[in-house]
Amino acid sequence: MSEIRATEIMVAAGAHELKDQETVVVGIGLPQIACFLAKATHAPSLTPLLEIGVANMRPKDTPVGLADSRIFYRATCWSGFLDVMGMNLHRGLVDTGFLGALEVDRFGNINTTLSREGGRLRYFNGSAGGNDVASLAKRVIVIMRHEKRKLPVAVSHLTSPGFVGGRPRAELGLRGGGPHRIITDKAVMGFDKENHSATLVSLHPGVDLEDVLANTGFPLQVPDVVPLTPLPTAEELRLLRDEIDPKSVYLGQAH
Amino acid sequence: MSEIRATEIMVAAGAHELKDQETVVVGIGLPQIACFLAKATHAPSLTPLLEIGVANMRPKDTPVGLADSRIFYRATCWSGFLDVMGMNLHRGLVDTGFLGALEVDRFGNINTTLSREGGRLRYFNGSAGGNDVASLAKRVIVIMRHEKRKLPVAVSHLTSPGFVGGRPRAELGLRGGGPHRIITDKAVMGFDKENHSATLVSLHPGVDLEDVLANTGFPLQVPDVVPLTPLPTAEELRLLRDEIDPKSVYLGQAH
Amino acid sequence: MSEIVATVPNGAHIALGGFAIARNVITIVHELIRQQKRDLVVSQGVAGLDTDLLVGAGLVARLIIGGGSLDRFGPVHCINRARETGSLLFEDWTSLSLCFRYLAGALGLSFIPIKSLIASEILERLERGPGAGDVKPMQCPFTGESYIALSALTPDVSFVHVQTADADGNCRIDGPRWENEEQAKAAKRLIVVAETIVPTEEIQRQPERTIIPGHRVEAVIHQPFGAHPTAVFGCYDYDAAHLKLYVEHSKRAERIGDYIGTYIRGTKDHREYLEKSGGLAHLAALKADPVLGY
Amino acid sequence: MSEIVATVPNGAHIALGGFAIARNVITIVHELIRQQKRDLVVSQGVAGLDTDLLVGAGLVARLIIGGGSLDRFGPVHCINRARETGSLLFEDWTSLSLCFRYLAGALGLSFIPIKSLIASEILERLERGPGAGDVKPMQCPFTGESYIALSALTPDVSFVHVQTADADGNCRIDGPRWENEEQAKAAKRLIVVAETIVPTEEIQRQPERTIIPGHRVEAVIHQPFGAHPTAVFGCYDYDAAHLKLYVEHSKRAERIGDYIGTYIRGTKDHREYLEKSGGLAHLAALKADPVLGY
Repeated sequence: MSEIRATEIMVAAGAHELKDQETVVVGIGLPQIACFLAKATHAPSLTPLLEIGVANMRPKDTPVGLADSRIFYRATCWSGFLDVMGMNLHRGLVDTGFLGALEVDRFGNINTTLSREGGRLRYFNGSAGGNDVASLAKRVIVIMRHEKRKLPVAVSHLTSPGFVGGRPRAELGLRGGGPHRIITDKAVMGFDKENHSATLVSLHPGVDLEDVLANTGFPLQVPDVVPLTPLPTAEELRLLRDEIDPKSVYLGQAH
Repeated sequence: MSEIRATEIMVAAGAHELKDQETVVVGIGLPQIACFLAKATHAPSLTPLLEIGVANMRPKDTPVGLADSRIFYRATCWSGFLDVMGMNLHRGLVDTGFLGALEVDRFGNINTTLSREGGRLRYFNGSAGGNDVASLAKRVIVIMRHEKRKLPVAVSHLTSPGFVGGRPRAELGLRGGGPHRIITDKAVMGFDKENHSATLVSLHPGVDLEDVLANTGFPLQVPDVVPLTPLPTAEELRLLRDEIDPKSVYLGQAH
Repeated sequence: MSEIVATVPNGAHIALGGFAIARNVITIVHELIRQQKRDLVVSQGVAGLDTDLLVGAGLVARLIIGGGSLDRFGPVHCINRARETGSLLFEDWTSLSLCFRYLAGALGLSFIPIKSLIASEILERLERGPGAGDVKPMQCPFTGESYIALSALTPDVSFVHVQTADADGNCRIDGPRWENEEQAKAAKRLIVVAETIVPTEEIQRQPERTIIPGHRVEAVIHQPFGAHPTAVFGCYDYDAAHLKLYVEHSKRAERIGDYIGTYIRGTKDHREYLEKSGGLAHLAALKADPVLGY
Repeated sequence: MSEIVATVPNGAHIALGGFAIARNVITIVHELIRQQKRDLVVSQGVAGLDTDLLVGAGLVARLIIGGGSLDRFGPVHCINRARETGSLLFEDWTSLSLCFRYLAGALGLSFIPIKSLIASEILERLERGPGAGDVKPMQCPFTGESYIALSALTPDVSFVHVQTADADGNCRIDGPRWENEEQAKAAKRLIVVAETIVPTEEIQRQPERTIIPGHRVEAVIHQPFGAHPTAVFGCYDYDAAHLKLYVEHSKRAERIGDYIGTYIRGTKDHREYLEKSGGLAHLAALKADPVLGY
């Protein structure tokens, strides 16, 4: 078996966060891959939902995006935003929202709208369902590449709220529980129960704490003991490589 | 051809009120028969809707009620309350609401909830969609038997609003245009543009004005010239008797 | 089945998916009566035999309905009698206002505005009855237009009878669906009774027909003729003889007990009930024509 | 077709039924460009090639969208560039908030409450931009819970691309439907483009699949491959080569005109456009596998 890639560690870490029986709204890419891995292993009764109106899809071919017919193959329900985002998410039934991001800050606020590079403003895709998921899911997991500029003290644009200003969610008027994990190619981060600031949960094997700190734009809380992120098992790797993303469309990328 | 029955005159008068292209929410019984007659003659593109979530049904067999599968045969859409009553009626797209009633008063208020006979209170079916239709349709037609106790000065229970207290609809806060016609086995009544009180529109052939006044519980306005209600044409009678209600399930009844 | 019904506590708010004489959850209603539940709150758009029976059997403390009818077989005598004698708390709504209240519940909104009810005695009675806390005049924050705000309705358990489901609870409903979808999705728990259980592969062939996705469903009960004597479009017609017999009993307070004794308390499950109601030969005659659906 | 598009006045609010690279109303968008409409207001849940083209062609004065993407083919360059240069009024919403605004419009409610947007910069920007009159904090009249009230969105014309319709406009949509139903039913006028026209008898065989009933539809345009180069589930896949070509052009302001000149202004109708885009042989290769649907 070839060397374990960072994306495989990320995806396995994401899968391990998901429990059986959960309802999960997933974005395209690594979130979706993590969700299928969980479903193929410890969470067979997990229900993945796509915002466009899909429940429990079992794609056979790798899709290029959320609007690609490949992603909703063998679903058990096709509906629309109103059912998935209204009657599940807004109803408070979504256990986990699983998102990507351009930037995430220390309070788990997410930017998917714009970047400011060298003073130049560039716009990206915006929220789509991201703000809704971040506002309403019981907990939110973000999966992204670990770079200093992508993990700033404060996001350039607060598209989707975390613990805004370090405040508790209820005080913000938000129903969902807010950010739970940021999973990167270097580490898994969580949020402090008291001050709601990002805190290190585990380091991926082979990654130094210094490396993480040097590549994190915000002050990261570090507990006394930092465990290692469990590596994907041989069976998980087999599933990922042979069944879930055999062409490495998502696993082959730097995310 | 046998003698024309009062129900046939009522149904034809109801059909004549409907225009082509209209969207009509119909109740079971004579309203539905009138609607099918209009559609088979001058209003082929009329769309009948049933509150339960049916558009454009073409029943073959006579149904016993709104929940009878016979009534939604050959429909072009099956949905639910939310589409028909929400996205059509509440949206303001229903041209005519066509209802039955236990009682209607001079301002077109409708009672379908209870009767007080000899001091004894008896409850009936309640509103179902009746209040919604009366509140929201652009105009409302009621079809019922002409009896003094069924046409009182004020209804025993105001289930569905007409021009409550003789007030204009907008002032009441109601979106729909309110009552337009009461069609009985003796006459067609309308509502005065100024005082919103019931006014005679036409007498059925062979019915005296005195008969109508004696059998109307509220003071009915009578114009100087009262025309006769047009009789159903031979073709209308043929359609009613041979195609729309061949077993006289509805036309055979006193309504 | 009886275990599932056993999980419904006395005093629970249950919502029923039937409409008049169509798709009533008769299996469930019978079992609730056999188990002698008490003080139920029942909500439904237009009540039929289902709720009339529950009221007739004395299980209901409070009714939240938009109307009630057995179509041309008669009125809902037990419900009307209970109103007349004041033996239960009664809230009289309308089809759309209840649908909107379920919709709000399904969407996780605590309220929804409506332009029905206004200037009616229905509203007046709600305002001075047990529904007083569920209606309130309000204005649109943008246009100033007046509305009646309705509170969300979120039943403890919704029961719905459908034609087709898979073992995971993915449900198809054929024919009109009245407020089934909103009512089912508004509930805290959802129990489905299905005429036919199909493999999930069949559901996957036409996922756009899944009205209720399986993850919303706590349990699926497979019960052919489970809505008898009411009709299930595409499966069987209403049983006119049985409905007449029911109305004969329901129209007198002293006779409804006989019906309940014979057909419900006197049978141990739905199979025995069907046997007593005429058995296979009788049921076969009710089977729907595949083209007509009735 | 061109006559129907001619009835859309300059300055109209149009809503498009596409999502990223699926079921875009390309036929309509091309014709709007050929007719050089001006000052359009465009609303859409998640914009794709359709709206990107309209912006690239300079037809749009104001955008009301929840997001935008060409999936992995790239971002919506023309839209993003227009935001960067400030050449149009831009309202950034979310999928659910726009869906709720359409839902309110479809239900004839002037407003609807939501628990998204709260504490975000999306809300802040809306409050100080052209959407300022469409969001307002409010409280539930029953629970006191804080919501953001959204105003109803009622487009002048909605356009939706569907797989199947009959001549009366009864529409089926296969696959997920995003906000199609609410958007279509919120509109004052509704125009449908269908891949296939079936007899009404076929609609009557499965009326539960009718998502939009015919009486809501002003016109049905029959146009096979009418969404090309985007995908129509069950009919054809997206045209990856064409999408790449589009993104090559759209990513530079100076090149998008070439694409529009060649494929839109340089063709007189959708048939000529399809011919220029590779013709029959090319299209045949995109046809969906009947089992997979792509």
